[in-house]
Amino acid sequence: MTPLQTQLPTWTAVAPTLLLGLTALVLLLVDSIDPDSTRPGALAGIATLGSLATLAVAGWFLLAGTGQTGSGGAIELYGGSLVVDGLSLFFTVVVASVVAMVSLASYDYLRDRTYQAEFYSLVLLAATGMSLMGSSGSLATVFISLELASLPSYALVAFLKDNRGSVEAGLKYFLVGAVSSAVLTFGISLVYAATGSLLLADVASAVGSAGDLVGIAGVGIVMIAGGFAFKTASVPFHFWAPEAYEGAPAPISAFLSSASKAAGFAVAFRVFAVGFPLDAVVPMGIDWSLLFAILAVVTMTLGNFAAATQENVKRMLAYSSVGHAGYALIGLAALSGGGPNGNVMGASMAHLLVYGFMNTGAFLFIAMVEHWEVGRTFEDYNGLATRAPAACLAMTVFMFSLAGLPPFGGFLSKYALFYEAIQGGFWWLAAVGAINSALSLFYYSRVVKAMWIEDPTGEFDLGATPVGLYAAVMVAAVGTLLLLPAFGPVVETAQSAATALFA
Amino acid sequence: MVGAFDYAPAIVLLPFLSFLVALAGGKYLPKGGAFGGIAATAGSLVLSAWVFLTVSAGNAYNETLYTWVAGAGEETTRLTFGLLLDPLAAMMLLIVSLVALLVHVFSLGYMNDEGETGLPRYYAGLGLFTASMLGFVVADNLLMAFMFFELVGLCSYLLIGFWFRDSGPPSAAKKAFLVTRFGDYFFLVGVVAVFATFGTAKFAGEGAFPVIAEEALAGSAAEVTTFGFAPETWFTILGLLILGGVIGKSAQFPLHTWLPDAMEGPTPVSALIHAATMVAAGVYLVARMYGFYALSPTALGIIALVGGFTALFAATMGVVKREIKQVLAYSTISQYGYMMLGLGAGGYVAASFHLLTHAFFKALLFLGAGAVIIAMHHDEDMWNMGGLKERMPVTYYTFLSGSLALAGIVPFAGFWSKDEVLYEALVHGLGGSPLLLAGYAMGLVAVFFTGFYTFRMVFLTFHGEPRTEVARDPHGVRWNVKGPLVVLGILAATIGFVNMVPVQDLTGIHLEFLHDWLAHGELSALTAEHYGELLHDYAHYTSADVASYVAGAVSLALALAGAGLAHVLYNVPEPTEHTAKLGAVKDLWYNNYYQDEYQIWIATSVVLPLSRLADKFDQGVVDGVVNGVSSVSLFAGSRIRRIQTGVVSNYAALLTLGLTALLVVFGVLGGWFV
Amino acid sequence: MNQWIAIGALGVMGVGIPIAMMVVSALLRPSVSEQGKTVVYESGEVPTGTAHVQFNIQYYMVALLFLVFDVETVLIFPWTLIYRSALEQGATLGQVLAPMLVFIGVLVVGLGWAWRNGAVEWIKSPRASRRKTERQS
Amino acid sequence: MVPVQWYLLLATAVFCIGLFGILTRKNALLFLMSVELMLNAANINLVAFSAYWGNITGQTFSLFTMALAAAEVAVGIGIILVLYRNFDDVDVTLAKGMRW
Repeated sequence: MTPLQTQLPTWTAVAPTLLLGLTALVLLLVDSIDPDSTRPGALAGIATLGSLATLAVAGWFLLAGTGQTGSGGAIELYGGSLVVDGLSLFFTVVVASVVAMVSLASYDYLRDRTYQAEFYSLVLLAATGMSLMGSSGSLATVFISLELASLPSYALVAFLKDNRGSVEAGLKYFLVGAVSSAVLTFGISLVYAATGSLLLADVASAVGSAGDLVGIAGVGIVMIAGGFAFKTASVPFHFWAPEAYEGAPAPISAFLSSASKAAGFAVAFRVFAVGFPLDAVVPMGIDWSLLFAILAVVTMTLGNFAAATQENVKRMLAYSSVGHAGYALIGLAALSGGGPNGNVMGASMAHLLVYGFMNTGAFLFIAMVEHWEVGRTFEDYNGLATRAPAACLAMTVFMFSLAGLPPFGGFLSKYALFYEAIQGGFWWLAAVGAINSALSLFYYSRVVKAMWIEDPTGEFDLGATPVGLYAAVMVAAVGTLLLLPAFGPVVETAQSAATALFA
Repeated sequence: MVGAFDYAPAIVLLPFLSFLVALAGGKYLPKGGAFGGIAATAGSLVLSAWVFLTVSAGNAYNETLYTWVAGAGEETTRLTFGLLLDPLAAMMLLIVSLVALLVHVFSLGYMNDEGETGLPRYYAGLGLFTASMLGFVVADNLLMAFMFFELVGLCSYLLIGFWFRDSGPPSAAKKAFLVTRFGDYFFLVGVVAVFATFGTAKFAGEGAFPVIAEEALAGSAAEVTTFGFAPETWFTILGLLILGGVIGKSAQFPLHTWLPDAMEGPTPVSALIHAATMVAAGVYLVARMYGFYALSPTALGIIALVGGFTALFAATMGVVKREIKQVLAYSTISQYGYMMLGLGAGGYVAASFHLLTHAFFKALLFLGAGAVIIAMHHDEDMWNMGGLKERMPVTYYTFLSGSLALAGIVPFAGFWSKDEVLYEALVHGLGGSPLLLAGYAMGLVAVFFTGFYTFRMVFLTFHGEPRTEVARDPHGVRWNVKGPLVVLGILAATIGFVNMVPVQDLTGIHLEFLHDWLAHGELSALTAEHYGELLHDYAHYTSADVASYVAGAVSLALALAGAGLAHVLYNVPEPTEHTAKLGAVKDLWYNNYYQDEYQIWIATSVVLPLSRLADKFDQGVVDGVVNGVSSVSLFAGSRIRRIQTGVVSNYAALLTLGLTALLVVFGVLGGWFV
Repeated sequence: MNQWIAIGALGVMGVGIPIAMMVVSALLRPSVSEQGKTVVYESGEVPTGTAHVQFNIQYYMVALLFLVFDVETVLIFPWTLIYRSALEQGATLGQVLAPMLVFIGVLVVGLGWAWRNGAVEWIKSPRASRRKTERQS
Repeated sequence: MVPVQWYLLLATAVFCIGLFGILTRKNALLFLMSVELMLNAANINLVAFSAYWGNITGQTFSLFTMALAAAEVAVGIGIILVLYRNFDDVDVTLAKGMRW
């Protein structure tokens, strides 16, 4: 039987991305029709439905094999500028899941605030950009989609206009982001200078014969890596991350640290695997996998060490997010010409999916705590479990999963990642990762300890239960748990998608 | 056809089931769940007997039942559970399940009839203890053995500390746990090292680690990782690491200090610990992997010396003790010293034999002591007893049987086995291993002391005039105490007949059944025959020609001398303490050579200052590493986060610096601008 | 001789002469520090207030809208370049026109939103601002 | 015809000037201008090598860069506005409430 989606016109392959963009426009339209009334339910509903529809379509495509090796390989649009394959669909699924949870949770978070429609449409526009990042087949689309994801994010971080923290976070995010995008653009221009093309496939075939321009290509590649490091919050472009995640509204922190990071990795995976094949560039002296290995080690060490001494839970999570970027970087670092590259990268993709659930859940729990106005430090969390046991149980799941303890999704994904790194011969990366994981258990368990073991320092006045936030946190918790049994198919899909890149 | 081996897992599972039953429903069951335990151990005993018969028909079983960690690929290490049933294991199964059964029955009298509380906890502990030991016995690889070894340790902790509301038992339990755990650290390192070296930890079969080790020494192409050592050296190191666990568990010098304290536990538990489970585990482990130890003469020598020394050392301390159970405790240490001596001296069969006989007579002695303690209303001081012979004849005669066996008086069980251990040490010692002669000498002297303290105990307890009111009118004991005593009394008297080497030598009648039993088998790498070859080829043990009955006569004479001395001194109506005549030695012995004191002294005077010294650099010796790492991490973290100054211009600067550094490093490395 | 040397000379002169003049005047002029010199010169009038004057936010709104929509026309430019040749090579009108229409359509949605939200209303009616404050409170 | 390397040097110089501005300016608007300078350095490269390679990819891309730079400035000015409103200044170093 011919699968249905093969009978559709090829442009429909980008339907998930289009759906995200359309939802954003619909939200703007709804707000334009009657800008003076707020309908939090309707707006949150549209955003959630739109992202769920995206998730459904992307998931269907992914399961049906659209653009994957089984059914004719990647679908190219606009002369290869857009590519739809397993990798892009996989990351669209990640982004759409996160957006759905964030939209659901924002219903309560935004209840008494203005500019709700703008909030949701900015989120969805950013999500469109992130989804597009995974499909970018040309450095031009890479840049445009990256900016499409970044610009709304800057505005979203500074969304709380009267909150100095939010504004400061937005400013820092924006300024570092502006510098980083300039660096990325300059890097792209240098690669173009060396190869004469922006299409990844053409770049790949031309970069090997750059001749005298090897230096230009090398500088360009390192600068492009820098641009992606910004998006993934990796050293040395991570400086915005702790502040942005701490100052931003918590749902936005969830969105940025999960979806935006995943999208950054999506584009990095594709650009480096397709555009700068190791076989061609390493003999020239451009060993980008070594570059990422250094970044991975530094990033995970810095993130975890800095997280260990934080007092503010949200900031701790922010640093832990930097640490997780380091783990995911292994997917770009533990590569070698002819090695089991697809498996490593696939494990990293699977980790990012699991991370999307557990980290979003953790930040949404913070959003709930902010909603309750409990406080921000570990001490403020003391004894919270006596008042909100279900939510605290979910948070415990997230913490232990982030730390990589069995029996949660984070355990298997981290295990798979380290295992594949060892299989690829990069045992030292896995060792550094394992040491850092052990350290991370320290600060994650501090949260659990505060919630369950410590006595409350004061009375909690939690007020009414925020339904949307609660539901989103529970969805994330269930997702984190379900990804343990479902991890097998997930990692297989990811690995076959990644292997297709190296083919 | 379904044979005994298919039911073998049930041997372990039945007591475990009784543990679960007692734990879950003990409160609602009559006798606190005792009958469940009795039924389960009886079932295990029946199955063990069946396995025993099947094994004696020349079969063996060595199967992996469950793989719980399997690395991908063909050549990776697998962590498995499996069963290994060979003659040694079958024999041990029989011992353990029989003793456990009798202990359960005895507990009815010792615990239930005395109205103890917390019985479900007690029977649950016994069930788990039995199950762990049985699991340890049938383990087919070192890791599984280690896990059950630890479980055994845990159960002993729970049971020794059964009366946790008193002050003594919990601290004794803690001491037992910590001291054995100290040894187990070495064991654990050894297990990991074995995995790292051989990639497997199986005891027997194709690709078992003793086999690989043998091949490696023989120079055939077996792949082992020896971390830069010569294979001989490395195998010795491995053996000694594992020996660390053995010394802790089998209470050998210098880790024996926990065992006398463990007397704080209920007496049936002491019987179980000393006769069949915990302490036996150590010796059994050495016997189990004897094919590995036989490759290393150094390890064997150390085992023999430690064993001989412990035998003598503990026997001397037993001479002055006042409490009946203390005497027995030191006798246990001493007797396990003999077993180690036997193993070290190349007497695999002799040591196994002694393990067998000791299990029965020591269980007997403990249960007998338990009966006495019931009678004396839980007074354990022998100086408060006396004259119990007339008032509790069953206990007396069975106890006497056990004592004769312990002292090594012909023809009781202990004579045959102890004699054979000493004989092996003598012949191999004379055959060119002078180290073993030292062991032999110590063992021989210990025989004298053994005879003395055993009969001192017997005379003080049962003979003479009652010295207290309680001893004049002791509490009666019921069938559930007498039954096990009788069974064990008969066994203690007769079990030695399975292996009467001196008699065989004298008369020429074939009487060494245990030799035959252990010498052959389907798993040829696990037989005494094969061990003999290994000892000869690798440890270079040769036997001198000494008639076994001569050696036997010497040790018998010494034992009789000891017993006679005890008779002269203590078998009088009103015995007095002669220990004062020993002078300073008495204090020395009474205080166990100041073992605890010197270990505490070491802890306080040597380790503590050292720790304090180390503390200046770090936080302590063991914990300090952990704390140190974490505080260094936290310190590093508090420094690292200072990079995040909060000023965005600094971020831009650092970002630029980072990028520039990367560009420069990779530009230079890659030679981009050359 | 390189033909670009004249340009180079021009560059050198262009940079060098102002620098030289500044250096010379710095060396020659007497330096008398006086407070009056630092005051802003506003055609002889004494300045009042600070230079940081609060402008109406609408200035920025319009400026931003102009900036965005004006520069977006840059993106139409390459499209016009290939428009005719694409038609000549056989692409249908729909294929060529549709992307640009979609692009413009997206911009129109954004413009419509901005308009409806009062970004281009220069002076807010009292009613509108009252409504806005109600909404915010 | 100017050798293409000179354009590279020019672009690098402009890029470095922009970078220098970023590192030394505290004023957010000047910071933004410096970023624009860096983006335009990329544009110089793109246009120059578009001519060098004989395709118009680079030129087209430079148009995109400009458009996105404008959008970036639009968002940036918005953020700088709220910065001014909250901190009464456009000095980027004043916003350091969150650190470590």
